[in-house]
Amino acid sequence: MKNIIVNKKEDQTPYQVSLGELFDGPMDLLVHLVKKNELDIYDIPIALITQQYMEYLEWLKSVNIDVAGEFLVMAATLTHIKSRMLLPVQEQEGDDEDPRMEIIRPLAEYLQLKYAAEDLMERDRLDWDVFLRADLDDAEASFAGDPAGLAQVGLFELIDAFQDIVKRASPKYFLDITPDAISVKSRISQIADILEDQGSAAFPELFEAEATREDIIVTFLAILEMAKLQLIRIMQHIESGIIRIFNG
Amino acid sequence: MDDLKAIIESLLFVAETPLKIEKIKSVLETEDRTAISDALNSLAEEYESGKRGFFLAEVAGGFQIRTRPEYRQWIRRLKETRPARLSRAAMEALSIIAYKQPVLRSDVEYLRGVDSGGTLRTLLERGLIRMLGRKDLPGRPIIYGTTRQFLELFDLKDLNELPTLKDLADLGETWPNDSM
Amino acid sequence: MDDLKAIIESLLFVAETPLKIEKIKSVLETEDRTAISDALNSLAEEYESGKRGFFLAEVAGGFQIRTRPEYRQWIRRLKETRPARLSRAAMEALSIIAYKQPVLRSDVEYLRGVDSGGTLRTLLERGLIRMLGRKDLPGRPIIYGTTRQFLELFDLKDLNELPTLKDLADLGETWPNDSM
Repeated sequence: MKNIIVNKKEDQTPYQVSLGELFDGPMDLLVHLVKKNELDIYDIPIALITQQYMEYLEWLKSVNIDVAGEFLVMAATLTHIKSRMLLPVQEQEGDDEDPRMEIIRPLAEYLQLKYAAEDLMERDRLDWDVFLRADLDDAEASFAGDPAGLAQVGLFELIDAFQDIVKRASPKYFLDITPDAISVKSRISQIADILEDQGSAAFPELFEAEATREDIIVTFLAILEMAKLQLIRIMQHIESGIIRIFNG
Repeated sequence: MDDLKAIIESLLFVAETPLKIEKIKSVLETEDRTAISDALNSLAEEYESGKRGFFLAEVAGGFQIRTRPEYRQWIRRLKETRPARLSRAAMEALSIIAYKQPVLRSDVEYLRGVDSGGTLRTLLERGLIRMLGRKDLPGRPIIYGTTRQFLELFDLKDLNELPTLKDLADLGETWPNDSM
Repeated sequence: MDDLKAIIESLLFVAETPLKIEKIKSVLETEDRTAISDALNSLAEEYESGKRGFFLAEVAGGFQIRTRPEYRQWIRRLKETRPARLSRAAMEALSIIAYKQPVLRSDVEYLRGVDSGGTLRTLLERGLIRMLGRKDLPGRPIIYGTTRQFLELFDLKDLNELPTLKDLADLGETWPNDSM
C-alpha cells in the first residue's frame, strides 16, 4: 500500500493557466501587481501601479486578448487618482482625504474576501475531502411519501420547469411575464386568501394597505379580473352604499 | 484501529454496490489479499461484538455495511417522514399555474402537451394549488391558482417574488469555467 | 453499545441530510433530548478514539457521518469521479455572498469589479445560493443568500461558523494564493 498520509498540496489539481482566465477582473490584476511589488496596500505608490497596470493592458492587447470594459474603467480611475495626487494639497480643506483611498478601500475589502474564500476552500469539503454514504436504492428505502411533508424545492427548479415548457410551447403562445402582470396575479391570490378567511370583504378594505397609486391600480385590476372570471361577486348595500366583495 | 482497516471501512461506507476484495485490492494498489480479508473479518467482528447500528453483510460476492434488521422500524419511521419530492410532471404543472394563474386545466394541458388531470389532483391534495372558481364557459371549467402553502414551500413572501424569465435572462449564461 | 446509541447510529447511517436532534426525537418518540445528545457525543468520541474510517460531523444544524478527510485519496480512487470544481470566480462570488448576505448582484459586482451574472447563475444551479426575495428599489433587484447545501459543502454548523474575516494589517507577508 502506498503512503497513506497525503500531502495537502500534492493532491490538488495543478491550476491550468490559460490566457483568457489570467485575471478575473481589474481588482484581481491590481492584487497581482501589489503582490508582485511587495507593496503595502495602505501605501500604494500610485504612479508605479498605474504604469504597470497600463503596461499589462498593452501587453494583453498585443497578444490579442480582448480587454474588457471594466479593465478600462479601472485604468481611468487609476489615472484620475494619479492626477489628483499631483495637485498641491490645499491645507484649508481639513477633510481632504488621501485620493488613493478611492482605490485602497475597495481593494482592501476585495483582498479580505479573497482570503475568506481561501479559508473556505481549506475546510474539509464535501465530495472532495469527506464523503457521504452512497444513496443505496435498497428495497427497504421505497416508502410512500407523506403528502403533508414536502421537500423544500429550490425556486430555480420551478423556473427550470417553466423554462422547459416555454421552449416547447408554440411561439404563438409565448409568454411574456412582465412584473406588472405578476403584480396583478399576486394581488388576486392575496384577495382570494382574504375571501377564503373571511368570506367577504368591504371594497375599501382591500385598498387599505395600499400606499402607492400603482398599488391601488393593481388591486383594482385584480378585482376586475376576478369579477370577469366570476371568482367574486360584487354587491352594494342599498342604504349604506357600501360595496362588499364576496367569494364567488 | 489500524489504517488499513479504517481505509477499508471508509471505502465500504461510500461504495454504491457491494465491494469485492478484488476492487479493494485495485484501489489500494496492493497484492495482499490476506490483509484485506483479515481487515474485513475484523470489522465484521467489531460491528457484531460492539452491537453497533450496522453490520457487515456479505452479498453478491462483495461486502456492504447495512443497518441492523432489528432497527428496521425506526429506519422506516425516519424514511416515512422524509419529505417527498415533487415529480417532474408536478413541477411543470405547478410552474405553469404559478406563472399563468388564474388558469384552466386546459391551459396547463395545452402548454404541457399531455393530460394533466392526475398531476393537478396531486397538487390539490398537497395543498399547493386550489380551485379559485369556475369560468363561464361550456362545462364551467375550474380555475386554478396557487396557495399559501405554495409560497411557503418556495420560501416566497408573495407571488411578486417569483423570479421572472427575464431575471434569469439578465444573469446571462453560466460561467464557462465552472465545469459542473 | 446500548440500544439507543445503536439505533441513533443506524439512523445517522441512512439519513440523506444532516440529522437534527428534533428529528431523532420525533422518530424515537421521546422527549429526552439529553439522552439523544449524550448518545451523539458518545458516538462522536468513539469514532474519534477508535480512529474509524468515518467521523461524526456537526453540519447545517444537524449530525452526519462523513468519511475521514485523511482517506480522501482512496475514496476518490474508488469513486473515479472528478468532483465538480468551483472556479476562482465562483469562489469569490460565493464568499462575498456568504459574508455579505443578504446581498444584491450589484454588490457582488461592485466588490469584484466584474460582471457576475453568469457566475451567480452557476451558483444558483448548483444550489449553493438562492434568491431570498426582492429589494424595494427601482427594478426590484433580487436579493441573494447562501443555502443549506452551502453549509454542507464547507462543513459549517451555521453561518456563525464562517471563518472570521482577516484583519489585513495583521497579515504581513502572506498573500492570497493566485491558484486558488
